[in-house]
Amino acid sequence: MQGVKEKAIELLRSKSVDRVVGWKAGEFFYDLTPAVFTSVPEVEQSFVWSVFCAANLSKYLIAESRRGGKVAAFLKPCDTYSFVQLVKEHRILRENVHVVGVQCAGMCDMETIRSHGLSAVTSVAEQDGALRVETLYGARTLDRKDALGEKCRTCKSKKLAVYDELLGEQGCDEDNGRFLEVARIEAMTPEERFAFWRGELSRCIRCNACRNVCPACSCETCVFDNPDSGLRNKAAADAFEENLFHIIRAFHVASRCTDCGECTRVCPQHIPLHLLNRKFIKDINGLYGPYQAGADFDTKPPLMDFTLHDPEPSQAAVRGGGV
Amino acid sequence: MKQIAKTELDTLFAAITAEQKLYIPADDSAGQAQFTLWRPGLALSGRLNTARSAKDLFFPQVENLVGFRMHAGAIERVETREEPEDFVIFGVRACDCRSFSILDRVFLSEPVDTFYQMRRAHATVVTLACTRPEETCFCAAMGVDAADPAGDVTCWLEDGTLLWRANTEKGEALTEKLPMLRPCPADAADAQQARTRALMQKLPLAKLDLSAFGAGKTRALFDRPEWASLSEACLGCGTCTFVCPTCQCYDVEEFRDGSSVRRFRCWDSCMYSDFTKMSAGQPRPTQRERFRQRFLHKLVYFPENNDGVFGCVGCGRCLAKCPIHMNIVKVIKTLGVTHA
Amino acid sequence: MQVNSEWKPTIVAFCCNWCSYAGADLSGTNRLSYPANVRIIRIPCSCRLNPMFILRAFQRGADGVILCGCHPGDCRYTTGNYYARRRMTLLFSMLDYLGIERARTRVEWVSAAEGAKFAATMNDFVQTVTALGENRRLEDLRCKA
Amino acid sequence: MKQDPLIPEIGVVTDIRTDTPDVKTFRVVGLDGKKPFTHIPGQCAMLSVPGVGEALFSITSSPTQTEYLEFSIKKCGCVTDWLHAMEPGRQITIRGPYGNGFPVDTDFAGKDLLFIAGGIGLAPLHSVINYCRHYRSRYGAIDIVYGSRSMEDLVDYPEILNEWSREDGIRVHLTIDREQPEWDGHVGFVPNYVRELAPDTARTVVMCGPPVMIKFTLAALMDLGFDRTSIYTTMELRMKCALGKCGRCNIGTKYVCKDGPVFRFDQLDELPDEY
Amino acid sequence: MQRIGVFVCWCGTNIAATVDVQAVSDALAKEPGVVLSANYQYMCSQTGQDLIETAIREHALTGVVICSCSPRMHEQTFRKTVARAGLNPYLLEIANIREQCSWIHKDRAQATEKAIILGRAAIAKVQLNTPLQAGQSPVTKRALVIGGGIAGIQTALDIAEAGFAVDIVEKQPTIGGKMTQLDKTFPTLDCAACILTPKMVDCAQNEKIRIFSYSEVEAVSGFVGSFRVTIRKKARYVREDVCTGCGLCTEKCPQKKVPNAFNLGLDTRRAIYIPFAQAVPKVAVIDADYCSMLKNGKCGVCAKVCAAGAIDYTQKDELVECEYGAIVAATGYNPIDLSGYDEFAYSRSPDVVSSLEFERLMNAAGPTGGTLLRPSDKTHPKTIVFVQCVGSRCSAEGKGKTYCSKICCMYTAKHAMLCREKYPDTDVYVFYIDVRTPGKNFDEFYRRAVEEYGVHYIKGMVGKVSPEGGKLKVQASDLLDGRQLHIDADMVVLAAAIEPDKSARPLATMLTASMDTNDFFTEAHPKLRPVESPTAGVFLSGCCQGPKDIPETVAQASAAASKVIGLLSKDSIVCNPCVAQPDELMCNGCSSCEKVCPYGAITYLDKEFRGPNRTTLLRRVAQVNPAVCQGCGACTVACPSGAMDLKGFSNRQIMAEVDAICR
Repeated sequence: MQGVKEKAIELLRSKSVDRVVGWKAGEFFYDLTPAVFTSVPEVEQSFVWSVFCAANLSKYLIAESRRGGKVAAFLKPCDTYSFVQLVKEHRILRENVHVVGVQCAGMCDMETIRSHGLSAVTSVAEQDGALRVETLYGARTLDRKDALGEKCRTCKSKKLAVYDELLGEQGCDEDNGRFLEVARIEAMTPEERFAFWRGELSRCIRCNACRNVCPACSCETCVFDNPDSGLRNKAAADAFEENLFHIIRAFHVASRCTDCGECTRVCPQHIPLHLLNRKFIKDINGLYGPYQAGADFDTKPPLMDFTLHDPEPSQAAVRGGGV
Repeated sequence: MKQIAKTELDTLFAAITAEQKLYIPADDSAGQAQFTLWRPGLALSGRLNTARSAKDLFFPQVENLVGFRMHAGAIERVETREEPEDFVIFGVRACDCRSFSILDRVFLSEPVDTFYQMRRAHATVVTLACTRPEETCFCAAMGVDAADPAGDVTCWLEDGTLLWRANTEKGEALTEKLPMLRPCPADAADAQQARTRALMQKLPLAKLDLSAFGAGKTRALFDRPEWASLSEACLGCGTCTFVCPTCQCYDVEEFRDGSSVRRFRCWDSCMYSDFTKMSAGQPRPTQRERFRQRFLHKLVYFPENNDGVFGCVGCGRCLAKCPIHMNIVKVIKTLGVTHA
Repeated sequence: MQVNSEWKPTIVAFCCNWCSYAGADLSGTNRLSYPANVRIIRIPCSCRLNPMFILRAFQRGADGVILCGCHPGDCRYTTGNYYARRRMTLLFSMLDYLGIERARTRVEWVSAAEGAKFAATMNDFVQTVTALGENRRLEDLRCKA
Repeated sequence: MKQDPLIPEIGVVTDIRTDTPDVKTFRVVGLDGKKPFTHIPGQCAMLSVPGVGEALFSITSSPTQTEYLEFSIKKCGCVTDWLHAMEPGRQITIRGPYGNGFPVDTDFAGKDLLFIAGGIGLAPLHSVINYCRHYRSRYGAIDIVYGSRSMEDLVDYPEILNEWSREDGIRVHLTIDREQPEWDGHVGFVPNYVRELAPDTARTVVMCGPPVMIKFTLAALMDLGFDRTSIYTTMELRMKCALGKCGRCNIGTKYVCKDGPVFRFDQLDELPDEY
Repeated sequence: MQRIGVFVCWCGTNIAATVDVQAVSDALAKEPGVVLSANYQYMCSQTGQDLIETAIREHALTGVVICSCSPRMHEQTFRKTVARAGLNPYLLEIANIREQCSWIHKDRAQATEKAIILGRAAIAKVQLNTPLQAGQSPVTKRALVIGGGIAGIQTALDIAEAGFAVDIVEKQPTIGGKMTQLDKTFPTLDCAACILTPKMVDCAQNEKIRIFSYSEVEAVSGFVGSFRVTIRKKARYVREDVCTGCGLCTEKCPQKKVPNAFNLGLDTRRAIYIPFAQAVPKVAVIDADYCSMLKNGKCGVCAKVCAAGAIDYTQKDELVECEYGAIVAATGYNPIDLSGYDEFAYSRSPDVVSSLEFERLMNAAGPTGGTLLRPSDKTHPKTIVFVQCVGSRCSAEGKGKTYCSKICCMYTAKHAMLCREKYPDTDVYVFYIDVRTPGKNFDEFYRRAVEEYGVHYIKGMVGKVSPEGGKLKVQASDLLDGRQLHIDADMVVLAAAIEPDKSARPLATMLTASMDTNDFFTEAHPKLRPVESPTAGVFLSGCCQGPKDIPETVAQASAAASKVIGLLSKDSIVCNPCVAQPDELMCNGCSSCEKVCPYGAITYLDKEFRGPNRTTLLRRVAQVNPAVCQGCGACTVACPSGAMDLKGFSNRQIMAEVDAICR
């Protein structure tokens, strides 16, 4: 996408905003860091828009929108849902944010590229829809889709939920089979499911990256950090402790999670945490009708709503699971 | 120097397992290498290094310290410590091996941490020289020779052959029990070492300049304004800390079930907002202070208290794993530029 | 019951103060028995039941957890059990998804007048959980030893 | 194998004395009825109530007290709440001693001493003062400036009144923040009182109290012409291990639990401002 | 550290027979924080309570656990006990070892073990109890009665009699309800109108009573002592304050073909009408569905003839908001819709009528002027068949109601008797399943019908009614004789089951009052609190709570009134202190709690907080109105950060109980 950096410069130069939240160049071509830019030279020097801008900038706006003045943020379609959800929860002050929507063709993920056995990668270049990956030990060409992060492979929508101005075209909802993996697990026997999740969750090191990156986990104090909650524990202890953490976390964000996929992207242990959130989303869609958190500013989240004839818990597995 | 064909690794591992526990880097279900208890059929990972560092085997994420049973006003102390079996940890890279000496400086200095000491005593460290470093590696800058790691035994994997050199008594003792290792020329690894060293020089971070850091640099670095921008995107998670082979901050917590209490130690992170929180206040109130603490500790405080040794081994895990790609290299490069 | 006569599961029953807790009292008044390993915790309304409590119970060694509340439409607080119904539906589905036996968790609507239903429900639930055996998938190992 | 330093011993609380509405003094012995360990004035110990928590407290009793250890503890938080509700005879856990302590036998020897304390800040000084009283001949004149919010908040008031004040060569200067009907002593904040007293700048100063008091008293002492190298204080930060390993209590390169808690102000000046 | 006292009650042998109370008190004595553990025969007795009081004082207890009967039984008693000893009454927990232990378990060892565990849980909880202060909230000294039938009228009159203001909301244009449509009343056969209309007039004339006729309750908020009710006064297009009730308009209105609802559609009325002669208020109302002026803007006759100038075609529904201290539901009943009862040919023959229609046909003010005529051909019926239990006492799977409608046996006897008295030449058959006559002079009344008036009572069910050649062929079985009967009847009267008025369900939702599956309001206790709803400040009067005859209705109406009077005579009421409380430091201001609060008790405030490094942060935080919060706890679970907690049932308290139970 052309024009992202230029837009940042234009916004700052015209003084229509005081700050711009974007991505800053790193040591390599891929290690971009979310950053706040306050001057045109800063942007010219280190602002980057590339296929490695996977980070969801919405959560930073909780603080940035309260810092005084106007802040511009570049939000990809998936990020806009988090943004709307946070505005809805009164976390982001909408009036202080200028949302520049940026259409997106999916972001590459270095861990995914490495998972193809590529190491010491020195550059990645787009070439006729494919990616040319140069490493210290030779070069290889990857299909673009093979380099995408999980969240982009199963992108739910290219439609921006909100923007003040848009770079690129407004897109529409996509079906990239984001529930297929959930359905695959649902189809397992309980023993297989248990084994699957034990295998995945036992790798958890309780680094809290999933929680701290999650836009829905924006609590002032997390229950797991609060000594009075009775749940405080920072240790990834035997068996159930990490299950408890992830179940409670998934439940706390249920019906507020926009499925932005950041939890899985940042997990250093490659735990497919999105499969927990997506299970809730799939169940909610199946049991209470389709709902996309952050798609609009007014709909009540399904867990804060009810109808007189909701299915009974005993029917949950049958109807929600859809096995 | 000894050797064994790579195809016979299983025999070697089986022989070690016959004597004691053996941990090797093996791929987990997500395709990342992790130190895993060897069992027949478990293959050595082809990855450069494990996702979690080797410190886990000496300083586990959670360990019980002691238990208490409460009886109406009286306390009974319950021993929970278990003496570990001897174990071999195979395939430790040079950087991680260096991290043990850093951890030793913390845990084996007076008063000695006997839990750590015990595990160290029971372990035989078999290192494996690197041949294909990652772009994130900067061990050379930290004075580590990836081609010649330390450890009780040093190994090189070269053209289908594993070269084996015992460095210590412990290493010799292990070697003696492994008759399948056959003698080979002492210079068998030289060629590989030369290649690796050359390769290390070509890495993007090979020339990392650390001259601005080390003992005595607190005043020069503490109030640098760059801390604010460096830390502004930091999520305050513990990823860097937990994958770091030298981070060793811990917390002591208790688990109670009404009548008995178990006191355990678990990893903690100086990046966490509650790390230094007290009822009276918080000496490191924002992420800026916490972030500064972590990097100054590795780059200034630790060297100052430990003969100039940096608290970083250049393994590059934090470069690969930080959710927002902020890391020690960026800190070094940013603060390494002195103001005009 | 033929299953393992020695072992008795620990059952935690969360009961709404206004209906099921009174229903439990009524089953007591009518001397309708159910196993002694059912232990009731009084909550003001089924909507007070935080999923945390259920997980905590399992973590601490409960083998089955049941929530009893007012029949939908009869909530003392009008809407509480409707929220509880959605929460529990999703939670149970998630537990199922994680491979935790669904039969260890249950929601039953029992009114203050349904002493017999309360006892019958508890008898049935205990039987079900007994058949499943000890809860191992959600227990925190630190509680043992 | 040697006992790990993180693993505490069981102690018995044999006596609990109520000093002020929110300070109590706890007498602790080991299970064998003897003093759990020997210490230097200014050192601390980790006390814990299993299931509630562990916390670091300065040892109030003097090393010269051979029977037991004493801790004056202000009620503020989980562990202290629990201790305050405790009855004599109950058991707790104890490990220590920790920290460097005051240089009572080196730097202090032969010096005229000025102790300045505010509120519960008297607790760590109490040990030093009684040590100096015990080895009275080794030290010069001793002046004690002690202030608190009110008369009721003066810790160890009877001991101060009946023992310290009556001893030759010891002068006690008490002050309280606000007038009180039964009080005929000095009224005012400690820093101002120190200015009024204008002590001899050759004295070695030992100071402990709330941060505000420390800040202003230090300024007063500087104005009076004191040297920072002769002023000592003792610090408190969050601690878990007390062994210099858990990584919490460092200020720059120094660990309060191991390198402190006693610092000279010139030493503190060397450290980054993070406390 | 807490100082907890444990008191184990024997409850005579109720507990002690199956639970080893000594073992329980010994075991609980060892629990952390317990400084005293005692047991006694009857803790609730004076001696028992004294024991507790003394112990609290002597041992300076900070918490009390009583292992006894259900807290639903004696929690209040013991709270008072504890309070008398100077301890906050909420520092008490009760372990239910009777209803939920000794009474259900036979094995002494098991029951004892369970009692210990329940005691332990209570101890674990009481460790975390905090003193709670019940707040006070003022009482608005005005009551609202919803429904102006005999129940509502009686309740309103009694409340007004005690000197309190009371409003009646009646959805019909007149108060009076079903009783106005009745002819005679059993068992005395006095005229319904004669005894009812004076009461209606009393209502109209009582200055403490305001009548909102042709009005409905639109919304209810608030809580006991201060309900806020929005009343919709439907447009009647006639100015109530001006209309004299002369009735001229109702004679001149050209639209004559409007089914007369008062006579159940058995005759017609005009588009502008006064329901009946004794209506209160006696004010005309325009039926907008039929008025051509309102529909097409053409006509205006009524306005022309009205000397008072009361007609106002532009009138709109009006919303009135009032405050009340108490609300009485008196929404009454209706006969069920019989159109589904095809076997009785109700829809096919006008001569098959419901009992209420029969009342109108017998009534002097009815469509036939009191002469019993068949609706089809206006002839005197010679053979009349009464069918009882139509839609009552049905199986759960069937289309009717499972309950007995209670009044049908008696009014059918009345109808049969009146028929025979007025028209001795008629044959009257009554088909019944059982005849239920438990009431003062009821059975005598029924026996007179059979014995003196010669009504044919036949135990059996009518299988089919077929209209054939002006007759109704009734097929029935006589269960006593075991034979099939075929009766050629001129008229069939169906004793339709009665059901709660359709307005009751939405009203219950507004009032947060609970209902049973039949939509009857649930009483707070079926025996001991029969006129109160479980929702504080909401009372029940008449058939909305269950089928009743007139004397019972009036009795209940007066009972409800006395409860209301009791409430209104207080200046303030004590609130439930177990309410939600947010921890502002943890609150995200996300509004999750507000979304699930059924009482609107949660609001938000932008508040300044101290941030790191001497900064100030403005944060949106939740505030709970403790007088409005009822303590359900829905918000505590909706809150993701755990900032919202419930006093008396806090997260930590419940988890402590869980831990103690699972230990």
